[in-house]
Amino acid sequence: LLQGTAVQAQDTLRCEPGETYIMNVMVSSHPYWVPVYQGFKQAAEAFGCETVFSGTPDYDITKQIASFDQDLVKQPAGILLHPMQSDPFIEPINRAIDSGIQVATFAADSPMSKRTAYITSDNLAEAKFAAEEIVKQVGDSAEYAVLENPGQSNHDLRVTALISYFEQHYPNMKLVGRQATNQDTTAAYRATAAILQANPNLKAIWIPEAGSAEGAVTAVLEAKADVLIMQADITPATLEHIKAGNIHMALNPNQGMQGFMGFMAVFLAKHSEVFDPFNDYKVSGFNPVQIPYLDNGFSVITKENADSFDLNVYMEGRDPT
Amino acid sequence: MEQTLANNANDGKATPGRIARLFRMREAGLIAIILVLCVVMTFASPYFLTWVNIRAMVMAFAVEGIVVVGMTILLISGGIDLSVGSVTALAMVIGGWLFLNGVDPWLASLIAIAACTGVGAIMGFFVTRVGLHHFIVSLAVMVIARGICLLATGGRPLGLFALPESFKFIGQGSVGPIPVVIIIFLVVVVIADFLLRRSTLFRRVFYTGSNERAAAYSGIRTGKVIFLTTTLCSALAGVAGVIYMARFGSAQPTFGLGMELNVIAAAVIGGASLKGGSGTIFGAILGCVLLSLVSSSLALMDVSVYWQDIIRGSILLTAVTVDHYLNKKRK
Amino acid sequence: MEQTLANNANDGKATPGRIARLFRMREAGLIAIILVLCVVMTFASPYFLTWVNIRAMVMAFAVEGIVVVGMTILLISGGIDLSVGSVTALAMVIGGWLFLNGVDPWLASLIAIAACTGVGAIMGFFVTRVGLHHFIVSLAVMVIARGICLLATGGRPLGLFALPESFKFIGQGSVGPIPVVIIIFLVVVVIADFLLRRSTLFRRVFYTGSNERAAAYSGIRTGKVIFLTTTLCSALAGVAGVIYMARFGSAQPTFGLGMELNVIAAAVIGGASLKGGSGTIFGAILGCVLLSLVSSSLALMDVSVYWQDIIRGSILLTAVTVDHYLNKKRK
Amino acid sequence: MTQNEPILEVRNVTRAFGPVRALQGVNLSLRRGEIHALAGENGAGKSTLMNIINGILQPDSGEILWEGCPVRIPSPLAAQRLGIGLVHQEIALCPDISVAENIFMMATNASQSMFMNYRALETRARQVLGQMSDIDPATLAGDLPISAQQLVEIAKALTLDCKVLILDEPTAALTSREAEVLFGIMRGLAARGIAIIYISHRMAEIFGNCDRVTVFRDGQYITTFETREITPDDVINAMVGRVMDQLYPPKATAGTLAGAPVLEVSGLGDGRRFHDISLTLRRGEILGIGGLIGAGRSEIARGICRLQPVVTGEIRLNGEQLTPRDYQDSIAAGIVYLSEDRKGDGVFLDMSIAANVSALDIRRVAGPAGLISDAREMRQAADLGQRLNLKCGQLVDPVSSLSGGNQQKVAIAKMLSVNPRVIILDEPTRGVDVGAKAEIHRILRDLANDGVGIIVISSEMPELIGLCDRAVVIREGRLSGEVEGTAMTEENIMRLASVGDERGQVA
Ligand SMILES: Nc1ncnc2c1ncn2[C@@H]1O[C@H](COP(=O)(O)OP(=O)(O)OP(=O)(O)O)[C@@H](O)[C@H]1O
Ligand SMILES: Nc1ncnc2c1ncn2[C@@H]1O[C@H](COP(=O)(O)OP(=O)(O)OP(=O)(O)O)[C@@H](O)[C@H]1O
Ligand SMILES: [Mg+2]
Ligand SMILES: [Mg+2]
Repeated sequence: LLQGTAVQAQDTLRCEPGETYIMNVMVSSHPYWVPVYQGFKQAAEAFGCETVFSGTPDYDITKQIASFDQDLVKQPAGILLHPMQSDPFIEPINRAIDSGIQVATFAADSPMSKRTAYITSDNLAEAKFAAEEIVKQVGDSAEYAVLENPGQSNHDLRVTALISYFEQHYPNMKLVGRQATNQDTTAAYRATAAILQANPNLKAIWIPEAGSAEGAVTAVLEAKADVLIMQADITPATLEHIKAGNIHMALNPNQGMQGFMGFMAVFLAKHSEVFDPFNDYKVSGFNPVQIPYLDNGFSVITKENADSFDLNVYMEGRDPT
Repeated sequence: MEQTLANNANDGKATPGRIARLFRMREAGLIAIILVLCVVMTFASPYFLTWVNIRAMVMAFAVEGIVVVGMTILLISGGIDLSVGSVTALAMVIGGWLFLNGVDPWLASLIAIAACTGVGAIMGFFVTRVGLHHFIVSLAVMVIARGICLLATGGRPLGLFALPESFKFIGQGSVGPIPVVIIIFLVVVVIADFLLRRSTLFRRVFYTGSNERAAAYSGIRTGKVIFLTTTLCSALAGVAGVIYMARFGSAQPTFGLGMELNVIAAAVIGGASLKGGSGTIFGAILGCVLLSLVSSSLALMDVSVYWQDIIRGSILLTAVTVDHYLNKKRK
Repeated sequence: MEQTLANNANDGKATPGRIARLFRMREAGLIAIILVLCVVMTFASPYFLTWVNIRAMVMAFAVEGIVVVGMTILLISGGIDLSVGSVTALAMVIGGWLFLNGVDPWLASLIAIAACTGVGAIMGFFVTRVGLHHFIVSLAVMVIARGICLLATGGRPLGLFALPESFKFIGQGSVGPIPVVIIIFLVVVVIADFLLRRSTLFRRVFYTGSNERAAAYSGIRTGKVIFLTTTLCSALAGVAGVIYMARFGSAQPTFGLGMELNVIAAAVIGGASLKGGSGTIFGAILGCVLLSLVSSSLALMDVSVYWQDIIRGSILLTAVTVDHYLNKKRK
Repeated sequence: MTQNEPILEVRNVTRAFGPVRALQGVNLSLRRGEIHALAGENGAGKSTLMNIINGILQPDSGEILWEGCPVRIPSPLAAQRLGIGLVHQEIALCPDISVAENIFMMATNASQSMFMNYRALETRARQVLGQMSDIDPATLAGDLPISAQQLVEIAKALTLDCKVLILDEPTAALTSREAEVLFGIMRGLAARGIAIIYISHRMAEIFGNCDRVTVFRDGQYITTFETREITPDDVINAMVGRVMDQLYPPKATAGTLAGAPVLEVSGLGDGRRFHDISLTLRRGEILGIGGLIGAGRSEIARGICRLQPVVTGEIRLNGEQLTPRDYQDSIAAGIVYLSEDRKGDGVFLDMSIAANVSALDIRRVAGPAGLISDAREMRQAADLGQRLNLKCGQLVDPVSSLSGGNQQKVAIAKMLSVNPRVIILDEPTRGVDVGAKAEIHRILRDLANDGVGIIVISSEMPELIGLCDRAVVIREGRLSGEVEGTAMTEENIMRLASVGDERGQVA
């Protein structure tokens, strides 16, 4: 009997020839997507499916919607989508699902649409971890600063969650600088230099993305200040700074898991006949595969494990497309 | 040597036929380029010539096209506006914020457009009264308007899912197979194109942009003209913002970053001169079509993202070069 | 009464004294505004008037300032370049890529700068030979150069931590208390300012920008002049890219997004005209100082991010307005 | 109201530009139906006053009376409403717009109708232009040569339904033929009761057409004459403050003319506008080129110095063949050209006077290290300015602050700054006052005597005849004849210019 189900599963959970899954993103040249797409592909290969990487190179919602619409023209089996904004994608996602194309979201969500799943990092968990680590390193009554990128939700969340976590749990932590640097290295350099001037007692700085971290670490080194730098995400340059001890630690989402589970979510939604959950899906007519939220987790990058996080090394011999 | 009037009136060559005129049009080169691209794409991709794809391509520039109309008129008058992206976002944020605070969405939209018009008027004031250059004034306003958007929303997008269907209709509805957005766009374009070619008021825009002093000597209040075109451009950005709001059901404070370059590029590809005095709405819209066509085609063909920018830039450069030669030759 | 020349030659007033000249300088207004801001900041923050802070403020614009020099010269000749941000990134990526592939960093830098110069030459070709406008050509090149950066790196930043100390010195080292970056910047500025005021070659840049036709009728090869200024601007962007590479020890393909607006703004604040024919290096650098001063001050005072843009834009607008009135009055 | 009551009166108007007092209490009184000339040296304040009457500038003090009542004219629009039309000294057309629209810009602006009627516009434009020339109303104004643009400017003013028409040096770029047409139109308008202010430096035009003449000197009102009662010498005397005895310098003697040729042009053609042009310019000679507007004279000149391409022909300078690639080479060889389009090609309006004068060869004011020396640059401008009697504030002031005639002097100073071997001047004394004109003529003659080759293109017949030793005439891009000595008469030149010479050369 056991063997029988396995065979059955193997027969059903396999792609038809030509069955294609698309991963659609904004700012498609951003390196963040690279390991995500690798995970997406690995999962797809396991089930004999084809994949396409699509989206718009621009930071432009209309262009992303246009590229999503064009994906639909090709009638893929499903789309793993990073919606640049949640609400504008409600109508396109619903239209896709109504026409039989499955959609799951990752890293950013469109919760009011009919998408079947949402895979992401838990930014709150990242912020909490960062906060605890800062306290561990500099004590629970120190001055700290943050750089931010207003308008991008995951970056916003990483910053606001850390601030409110401190307010709740470590009221003696004092926020002395809060500057918008919008992922711009030179802007981050300028802002950090000024913060360092205004706050000689600054002990720690939390940066929600890597572009700003590169500028901030340059400013800290130039000022020869003794400030603990914590960042989210990673680039080769900040990785080197971690190895050199200039940046204390980076929290990096598990992009591979995000892509892999993203594929699984779309694929399972497409092949939902293997599910028969205990609910009203048959009567109400929704897809039995419903995953409101799936955490892909994050890695902690320190001096010790940094060698494993060189994206260029990882990508050697792999096809980025 | 001198021709008399009688001679001329009987001279058939003086008024060329309609078809000949079409070929002589400034836009003929651009149309040719677009047609060539379309033919290539039709063979390259089976999806290209589908209604859904065409609809997606037009939808991609329809709302921005309204801003392009305003920008073209402003460029003709000799100005430029870098703030259009921020002002579009401002309209969305103001409209959305008012709606969330209980104002009727139609009224909220009107107020938002009025506010954007006000922003344009302020820019017009600094340009015509104070005497600053459009570039620097609109750059400052671009930063300020973005700041207001961030301040009003705390940097977070406003969810406007609750907008009534009747309002969302202008952004999401269709009349038959044609989306309302495209209809609005076409109406704006046709009216603007007609006015710019035919109305005495808008001809003054050309005069002012071509030679401000000559226009002033002819009794044209050039300050007023520039004030109006500056205001009109912001007002149309406001209209676009409201339509975006209805279309997306949300208001993002960072919306429209970098829109200005896109919009100016479309107008310039379509023949508008940055020195003022020339340009057409029709050409500018063809510029939009070309840009959107290229972007869509690259996506449709699954061209690697890392190649897309290179190809896009090269096509842009090729297109303006070809267009330039075609026009030069015709002269 | 009109003075005749005979009067003039003997008239002591014809060559005003050095101090009087200082007050009459185009830049006097800007200097006054900057001084006022400095005084205010000195009272507002105890950290403002420290060497470390001043050093940080200068460091913040020093490398970009090199690009501003190129842009100012280009603006004077009547051109504009939107591609400087991309070209800066291109220099970083080319230099970094070569270094990672075993080329000596100094040689790699030279090649990177040469490549950027080549990009400028291509733009110059399209502008002077084909006859396209700087705006559209540099827009296309901005996209293409960014594309090359992405293609060469696969979109991933290059980590250049392994650069030898001797090379990093140009970006991170100091001679006494003065960072090398600032020294390079000052050398470029002083040379450029001097040449622009005194050299016969650069005087032609002014003639060309002031009235291209009249320049051609004065025997100036205006095409060559514009070609050179276009190329020089890209070359200086390349130099800036190499310094950034040494300074940040990395090469981001997305570096310098939006840099063009900053750079042009600095030049325009400093008195460069977008119509060509006027502008000074000194003024443009004062423009950089003003922009950097405002940004730093806002950060130093920890002004809320949501207010910063509004304040920044308003100060910018106020500064150019005040400067404009001060200059008008002096006239 | 009687015919003699002034329609427009200017009383005690002053106006200063910074330290320059352009007008110091001037008066002018204009009767209905009269053609009233305004004369004065360059920089006397004529254009300034006209700009005040037209609402472009505001007076510092003084008053303007319109039909006996004081009025304020805040803008050109207000002037237009009163019925004042102005043809500017500096051509101001919209280059990207058709000639027809340019002509009717003012009417379009004032009209109540919402929409353009292009057909009517073109027909009417053709009508107005047809009296003077065959310019196609559909061409863009920017594509026309400067002389045709001047005609459009005049046409523009003629369409106005005005009571006072001001013409500020309208004939500066016109040949006598077009000018005569214009005078005919002016007389017709005057007969209908329209008052005309006519500004010109050409005495013949003033005495041939105007009823009265008012003279300004250095921004001051001097006097008003009835032209019937005086001679040109009286006007000149009032303008300059002394009697100018001789207008043209003596011509070259037969002996000098026997010398070697300086410049030889043979078979020059651009395949388009001019063909098979052969000229010889002898040492010590001033050669004139005559012809109608659009004959191609300017293009020949530009062809000679490679400001535009040529396809056939060769040039010899002092016997040596010359193959310049472009104008810079030509300048290096010593051949320079003064353009007829002063504002477009001649001067850098925003740049200082000194920088304008040095533009042709900036290295001349550079020191040993190749660096520009301000002192040298100033000295150069001061020297040349003094020679040409340039009136200006300071040499660092922009050229835009100069009067039209003084701008022309700057353009000429620029030519002279390089010590050329051959100078080709296209309408050199456009807008230059009588005194300065004589001075320029004298300088040209001195240069010729020193061995510099001089070619003068002029539409002003007396200048051509008075200054040049010999003149060739161009008709439709080809040499149509040559006149010399006593055969240099207006009739001969006009005949060659318009119908060609059936009997062969008028030698
Ligand atoms: N914008 C200005 N700025 C400074 N000075 C000016 C300006 N416009 C005119 N002037 C000066 O005013 C004086 C009178 O100039 P105006 O143009 O009225 O002379 P004009 O009589 O028309 O001379 P022309 O015969 O050369 O045309 C001149 O000295 C001139 O330099
Ligand atoms: N009335 C006109 N309408 C249109 N084009 C004209 C007219 N007159 C001249 N042109 C154009 O001008 C050019 C020739 O002018 P050009 O200046 O060389 O002649 P010119 O003999 O020097 O006349 P001018 O004495 O006015 O300078 C030609 O391209 C001709 O087509
Ligand atoms: Mg004058
Ligand atoms: Mg001519």
